[in-house]
Amino acid sequence: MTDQTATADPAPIKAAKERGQWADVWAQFRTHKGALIGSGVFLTIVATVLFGPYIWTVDPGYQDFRSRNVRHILACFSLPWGEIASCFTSPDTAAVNVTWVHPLGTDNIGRDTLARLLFGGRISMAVGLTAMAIALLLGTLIGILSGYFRRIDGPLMRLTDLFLALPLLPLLLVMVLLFRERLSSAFGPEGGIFILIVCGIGITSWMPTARIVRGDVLALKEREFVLAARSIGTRPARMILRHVLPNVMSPIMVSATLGIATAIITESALSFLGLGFPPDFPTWGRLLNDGVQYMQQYPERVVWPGALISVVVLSVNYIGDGLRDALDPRIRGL
Amino acid sequence: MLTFTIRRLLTAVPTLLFISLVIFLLLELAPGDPMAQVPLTVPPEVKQRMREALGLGEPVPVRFYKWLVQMFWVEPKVFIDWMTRDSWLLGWLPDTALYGGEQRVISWQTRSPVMDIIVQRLPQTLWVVGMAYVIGVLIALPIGIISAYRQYSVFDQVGTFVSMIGFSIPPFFSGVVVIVIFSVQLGWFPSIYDTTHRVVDWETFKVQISQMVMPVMVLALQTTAQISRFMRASMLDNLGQDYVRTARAKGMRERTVVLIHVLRNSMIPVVTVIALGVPSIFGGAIITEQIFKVNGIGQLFITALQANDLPMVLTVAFIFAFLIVLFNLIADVLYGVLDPRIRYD
Amino acid sequence: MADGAASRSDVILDVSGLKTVFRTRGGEVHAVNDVSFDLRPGELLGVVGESGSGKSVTMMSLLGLLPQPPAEIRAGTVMFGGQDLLKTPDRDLRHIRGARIGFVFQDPMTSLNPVFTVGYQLREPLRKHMGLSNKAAQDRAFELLELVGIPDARRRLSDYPHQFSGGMRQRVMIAIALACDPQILIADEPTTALDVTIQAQILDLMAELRERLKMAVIWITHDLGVIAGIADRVLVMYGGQVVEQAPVHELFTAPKHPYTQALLTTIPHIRGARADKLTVIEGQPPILSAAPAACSFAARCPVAFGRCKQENPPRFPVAPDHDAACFLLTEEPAHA
Amino acid sequence: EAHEGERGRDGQLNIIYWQAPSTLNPFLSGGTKEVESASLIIEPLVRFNPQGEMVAWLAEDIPTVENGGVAEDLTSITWTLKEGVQWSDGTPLTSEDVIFTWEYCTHPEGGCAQSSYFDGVSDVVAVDDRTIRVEFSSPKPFPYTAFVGSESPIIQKAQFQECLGARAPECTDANFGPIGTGPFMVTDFRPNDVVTFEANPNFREEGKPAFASVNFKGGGDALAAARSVLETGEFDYAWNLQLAPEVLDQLAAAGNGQIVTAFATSVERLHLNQTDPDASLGEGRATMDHPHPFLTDPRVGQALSMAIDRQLIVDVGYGAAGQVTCNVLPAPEAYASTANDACKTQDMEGAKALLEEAGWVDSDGDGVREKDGERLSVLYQTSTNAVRQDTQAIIKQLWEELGVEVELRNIDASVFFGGDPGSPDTFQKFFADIEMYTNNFAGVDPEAYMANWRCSEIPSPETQWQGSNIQRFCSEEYDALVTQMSETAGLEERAELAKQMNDMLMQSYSIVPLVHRGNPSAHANSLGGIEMNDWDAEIWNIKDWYRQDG
Amino acid sequence: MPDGSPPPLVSVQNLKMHFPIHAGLIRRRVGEVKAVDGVSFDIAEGETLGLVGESGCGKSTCGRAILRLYDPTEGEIRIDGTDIASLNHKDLRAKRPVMQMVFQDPQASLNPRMTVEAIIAEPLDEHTSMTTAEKREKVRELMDAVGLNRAFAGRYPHAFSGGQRQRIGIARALALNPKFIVCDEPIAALDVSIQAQVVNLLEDLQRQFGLTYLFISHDLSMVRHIATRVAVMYLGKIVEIAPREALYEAPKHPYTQALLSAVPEPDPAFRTARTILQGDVPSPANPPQGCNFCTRCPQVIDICHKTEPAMRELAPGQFAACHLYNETSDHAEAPEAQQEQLEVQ
Ligand SMILES: Nc1ncnc2c1ncn2[C@@H]1O[C@H](COP(=O)(O)OP(=O)(O)OP(=O)(O)O)[C@@H](O)[C@H]1O
Ligand SMILES: Nc1ncnc2c1ncn2[C@@H]1O[C@H](COP(=O)(O)OP(=O)(O)OP(=O)(O)O)[C@@H](O)[C@H]1O
Ligand SMILES: [Mg+2]
Ligand SMILES: [Mg+2]
Repeated sequence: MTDQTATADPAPIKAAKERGQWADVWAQFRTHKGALIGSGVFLTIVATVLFGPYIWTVDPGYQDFRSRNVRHILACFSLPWGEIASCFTSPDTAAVNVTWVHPLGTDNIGRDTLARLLFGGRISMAVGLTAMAIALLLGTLIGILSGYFRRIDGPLMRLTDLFLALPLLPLLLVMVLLFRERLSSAFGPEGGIFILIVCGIGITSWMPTARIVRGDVLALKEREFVLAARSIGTRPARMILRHVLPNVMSPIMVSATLGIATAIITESALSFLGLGFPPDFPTWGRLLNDGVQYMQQYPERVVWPGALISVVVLSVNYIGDGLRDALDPRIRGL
Repeated sequence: MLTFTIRRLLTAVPTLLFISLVIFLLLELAPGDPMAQVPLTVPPEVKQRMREALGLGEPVPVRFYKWLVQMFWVEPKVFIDWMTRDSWLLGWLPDTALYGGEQRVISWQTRSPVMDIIVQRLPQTLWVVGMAYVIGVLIALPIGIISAYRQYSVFDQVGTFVSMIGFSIPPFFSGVVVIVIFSVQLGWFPSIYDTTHRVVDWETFKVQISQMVMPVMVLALQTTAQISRFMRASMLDNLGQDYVRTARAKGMRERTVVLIHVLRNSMIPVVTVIALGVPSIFGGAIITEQIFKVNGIGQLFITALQANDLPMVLTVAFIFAFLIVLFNLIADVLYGVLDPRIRYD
Repeated sequence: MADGAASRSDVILDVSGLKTVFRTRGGEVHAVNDVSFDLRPGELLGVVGESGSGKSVTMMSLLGLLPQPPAEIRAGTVMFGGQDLLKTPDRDLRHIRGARIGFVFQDPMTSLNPVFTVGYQLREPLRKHMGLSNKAAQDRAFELLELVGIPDARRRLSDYPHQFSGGMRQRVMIAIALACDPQILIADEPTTALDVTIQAQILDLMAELRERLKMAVIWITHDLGVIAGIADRVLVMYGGQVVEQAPVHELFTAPKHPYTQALLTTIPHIRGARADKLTVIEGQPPILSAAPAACSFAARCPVAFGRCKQENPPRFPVAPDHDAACFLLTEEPAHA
Repeated sequence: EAHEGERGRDGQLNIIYWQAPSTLNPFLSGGTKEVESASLIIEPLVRFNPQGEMVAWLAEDIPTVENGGVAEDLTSITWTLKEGVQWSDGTPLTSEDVIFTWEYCTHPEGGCAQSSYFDGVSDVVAVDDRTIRVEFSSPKPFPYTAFVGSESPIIQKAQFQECLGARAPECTDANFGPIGTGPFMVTDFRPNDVVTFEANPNFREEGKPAFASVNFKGGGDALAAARSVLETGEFDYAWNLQLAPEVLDQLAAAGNGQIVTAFATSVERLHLNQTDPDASLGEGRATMDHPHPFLTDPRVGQALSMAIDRQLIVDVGYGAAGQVTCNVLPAPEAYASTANDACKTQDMEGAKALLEEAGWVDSDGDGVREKDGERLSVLYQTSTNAVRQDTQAIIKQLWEELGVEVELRNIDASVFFGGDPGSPDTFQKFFADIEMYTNNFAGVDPEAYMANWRCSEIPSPETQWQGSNIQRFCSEEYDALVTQMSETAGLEERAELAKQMNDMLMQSYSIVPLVHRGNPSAHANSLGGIEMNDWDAEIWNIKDWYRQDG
Repeated sequence: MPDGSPPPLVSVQNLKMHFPIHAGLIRRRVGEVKAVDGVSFDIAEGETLGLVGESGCGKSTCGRAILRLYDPTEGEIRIDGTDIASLNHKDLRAKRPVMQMVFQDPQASLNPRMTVEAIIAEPLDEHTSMTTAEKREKVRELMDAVGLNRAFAGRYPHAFSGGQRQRIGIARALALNPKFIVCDEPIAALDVSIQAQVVNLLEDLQRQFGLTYLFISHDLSMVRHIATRVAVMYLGKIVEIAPREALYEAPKHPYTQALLSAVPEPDPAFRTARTILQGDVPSPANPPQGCNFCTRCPQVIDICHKTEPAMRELAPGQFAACHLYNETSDHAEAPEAQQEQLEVQ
């Protein structure tokens, strides 16, 4: 292997090097265009769902019975040329059912789509991120333990087989049965359900991460720097945290990307089956699910939530790419 | 490797027994009642009698034991009988007639042997879900290879974009979209899958293809998205390796270099992923089957779950667990076949 | 410029003005800067130089083996058999690589494909370039393995690279490079990974093959002992440039470039008096972030003077086949 | 319009039942889908027509006291089979088959889903080959239950005689392919997937059925089923299309087919728990020992009812498949009370006034009324179903306007309607203040249905939470009326009693009816002869269906 | 070494490190790789013992076993008076500061995701309770000591040249002021001028801190430069051990002779005839009978194929195991006797 001394060599020591590790990571991250756009989009969405409801103060649960099934305002463009302008200025008289009161339209019982999207975003993002975090935590933990400690490898991998084989639905039903009451009384009905759902999704989706991480750890364990760490008497806990974990970040990052998408979609399937949030609680998955039957008449009801889910997943994917590069000192250094 | 395989197979037996026990207890613990779908007009005492007729009155260990006996003793006998009687493979052997009319695993919903129904569902599951998987893999591999070979090209960027979208759109949405477009608007394909359709000649084959196109498309999108990502990452890892340069220095064509030298090395993780996806073919695709009315094993499983048909759910889940354990093993073995460096110890 | 080398008819490879640059996120790396040399039939040309001085990159540039991007060949010609390899399309280059020019890479551990048998990898060029049948290729592969001294060669053909020890792998690489009886063999540090006894075996093999096949060899190494033992002529590289070229005995007896001189003092000896402390070359190698505007060794050179820091010296001839890129050779230093 | 010709002239009929039958033996399942699909094959003595009137089917005529078919003392009824009816295998239908059917369904180990149709039957005897006498243990004022309607069809003794009791499940071939007297017979049955039928060559009516075969497909969902009939025209008939009205309208606009709805006795209603579901009560939760803190006050229930805009619920969730109703017993016509119709129009102001009057005022200004420290706050649960969730949302908003705090919950149907005593979420346990679902009764006689609300029917831990008096309504007066009805024979008096009971329930406001639900189905314009029916199998007259120019 | 001197810092007695080879269904032990097979030597305080031998002869294994990075199969290792081989994990950890290791591959032995500062501070984190500021200061001092610019503390290993990386490894080894350092081919991966830098550094440090080294290498010229005594290993055994001058001037064992003759010599003045070894290196799993070197020895005699030669002192401090130096044909000297001989040196 070539020793690349020339480029790496440090004749003039740049002041930048003294800024510390995180500044470096950020500097590298900034050079990844996809990651930059991705995080911009992601932060915008987060900010919108966090603060949007304070600006667009319509209650997402409020049903405006007089204006059910209102189209989104852009539906004006479906009109003949001459009527488009007047449709925007005075929507009440237009040939399509639009109004500025509900710029993105309403659903079949008159709830404001914009408000529901904003509010639903909070839940979906929270569920997606938390469930992903739980799955990652579990997966990484089990993967590392079974890769690192040979003795528990077999049992842990069989446990993984077991979880892969468990049918999700009965498992969730059992969880709801066992814990809903207790959690509801401790955290309120919504908080309780949130914890249940997030744990349910997390508990049933850690297995791929565990397998991938284990594979990497098995290889990593044989690397010489691990032996070197052993030669100075490093304890297993610190060994894992310092030497193993940082070096398996990249597959974990990929799992994170896919995990968010899976969690958001699983949540929608759960509410669809009645295991999810209370019915008047919008989430993107549920909006998409509810909207499917209206797809032909009111395509916006699926387009908005569908696009938002995809955009979140895409942006997380690009952020993950950028972060992976940025966290790798080798790439960062160049 | 053989000893490794045998050892793994031996440990698989207790694993599977344990898994089936856990699934059984889980289903036992889950709320729900096989009588839930019986109309409310049927009086409760009648429902109670119906439950007893299903054997629900017996204690839990007895029921698990009975299931074990039926599953591992009675059903194999039926299977062997069938093999020696009707199958083309061993049909020439004398009929073994092992099965003496013992109780088989009986579905609560249909009151018929669970295995018969599963066997009945297999063809369409394999045709649609299996085909989708095969096609998904076949598309994913070249996409992954090209995007890695031309990293950051337009092709690669578009590939990333499409596969991430494909991954984030649930089939309950994409399925309806293709139905609306191709069945309703264009009228090209039927929206409902005919499971009784038999392929006997070219015409019926065309019909079969046309009814498979949409479900296969929707399912393949997901497979493609996932596997092409893995393929790309793995190819990228290998394209920079020194042996690639060696192959070029030997004067090999680019095609040989990429498709023989790099591909075989890159296949190792991809094959694992592919092999681990195979059990899900047999498990069916719950939502997609539902949307296209394919009524394969996925639909069987979900209807059984909804009807709390415990023997059916348990058996399907067990078969699924069996396949997972089996294909995990196959993946490990394949790993060794592909990469001679891998040792089993 | 190597004086009049191109005009000589007994030159089989003539490299002139080669410039290779890597584009990276941190800017450009000028790995090879205006490198020129030639190679004569049957000759063994040794290449030495510090790690990172551009030895490997130069050789890979010749045959278009660098991934482009990030690499980019900015200038130069590589004349071989009447054509410029740098302008030859990839399709035609393929008939030269492996067939007429063999290449042994620096790292035998990773240069063999781990998932194919050694036999397969040996047969590949034979089938492609010599059009041998599988059977014939198998026989030839067997001969080649015997040739590089691998015992029980017939059986080992069906072994995988990981079943070979490091030294054996290196020998397999050499066998592959020699498979089609090339006119030129480029060997990039082929013995670095080996211990001395095995290295000795390979050196003997090389000598024998050159004799037999009349093959020209370029041998890259940082082990001056090896160079002294087998080379006819030596190129010394520093900072992406050739700083000295000399016949082997002249190099050891009368090195002209200060870097070469410094290099020779750093080696410990197995015989003779044991130095109390090894000599080192003080300072750091240059950063190749731009084409050199001055002598790249100036910063570490004990005898550098004003001009060295302003101009990049060309190679001045000092004797037949001997030149060096140092201003000391043209004028006396202006300072005391 | 007469449409005649030879049997099987119209080729194949494609029917989609998105919930597919799991067996073709309705005695083993009891599910609507199984009963409906089996109705193509096996038939009862009498069917109900769309008006809810009895039509002699395998019986020659309808026995009455007048024509001597029913004994004066109401303890027996005598049926005569039509002449010349044959099973599809060519053997004649005889009294023995009818008697066997009774034996089959009442076998104690058989778990027959329809055994309640034989309640009170002490014996079934063959008078001769075509005459059967059903004897009751006590006088039966309404004797038309056994062998009447699609849920009580007659099966062939020769086929099922080995399948009695515990051996019922072993007869897979018989359960999957019963031999019947109906217009079609099974050629292939795949549980939960598809059934193929072909015309019964021995069917008793000349030139019927018009279709040679039926493809009876299952799977998917209501939307897909509707689309396949109304939009793509792949199917001729689709069942149970509970879809949002605007979706159905839009599909119908494609012009391929039309939607038909039939109404029987299904009512979507709210049950107001009369017992306290508070979890802190532990064992005593939702039992009669702990009356509900406020729902036992009829004024609260009435206010809740008045605040609901039923028409809006119909418009949003049901469209043509629903009608506003104020009765739990909305049909048949003769039984429907008109005493409670005031609820059909929403009266929010009245509702508020009523609550004020009852002492429920919002004293702390949080929008929720309270009285004696008790907040007017309810947990409102139902099964998971898009329409129900919309209804929940609407009602929640209306009640909140009224000053009632509402928490919604939806539960998976298989748990909600399942009788698992281990689950807290069954509708019978009713660990909530209000729950919503639909109930109805089979046939046309409400006697058994109205008996649901006797005190003795209240679910409790002692009965393993079994019982049909879900809201725990208890009134001696009501129980007395139930007894009285079981002894009254005259149809008019019976109707009067039923109305009285209905009104009593309504005025207790323990049940708040919302929507009288119909059953929407769709058929292609090219399909003729359809008489949509909710009193019997909705495809009860499939023998008369035919292909027309559509 | 004269009698009466203080006990050696490191004393290795009959060290064996066998890696088991498992096979068969029940993973029976079918054999073992005898990577180190009965090695004994002492190292006095402040001394450098060079350990040379060809690739795969067990040098690294030996070094690692001495530090208990492997659990030795047999033998006794005393460092600074403690028997390392039998310590439990806790005591071993406490003992680590005394003995440290510099690894063969400087790139591989540094965690690519840790900064230089973190790497050097790691032993301090583990074994001391210094404050962050103290650690920081200590790391800077160490960097000064090994000649690394303090400004590089925040950099990652990849940003250094090979020689600088090796210095990081050395700084890490020095952090806890050890008495004994195993240097496993610290220069093999480096080019000449950098090799010189590293070796000079090691020598400077030895002088400064009075360190004791076990210096593993296959570069005989470099060993000659740095070591005070040299041990030559072949196939898991030490074949010759002698003071530097004696070994290089008068090598006794034929393998040592072959090794020395094979070293390419740049200076034409010193060129000599080379002994080229023929034949293949035997596998350590299946060493030949008799003398391990008998398959390749140019001076092999009959007895070599039958009996294992014993270690004997041939000159003051110079021990070799070779039948050529048998005074008589009687070569049945007990191995224990030789070890005693070795101890009293
Ligand atoms: N892909 C690349 N991207 C950027 N820089 C590169 C790349 N490959 C090589 N280099 C740089 O080019 C220069 C020359 O490298 P080269 O491999 O030719 O050195 P070398 O003389 O062969 O060294 P060694 O003796 O260590 O093999 C080095 O500075 C190296 O860092
Ligand atoms: N973990 C292990 N399991 C089995 N065999 C091993 C293991 N580690 C080393 N070996 C074997 O032990 C022998 C000695 O290996 P070691 O690494 O000590 O050699 P070395 O003398 O350091 O060689 P090099 O000069 O190449 O570093 C080799 O044959 C090697 O294959
Ligand atoms: Mg190189
Ligand atoms: Mg080593």
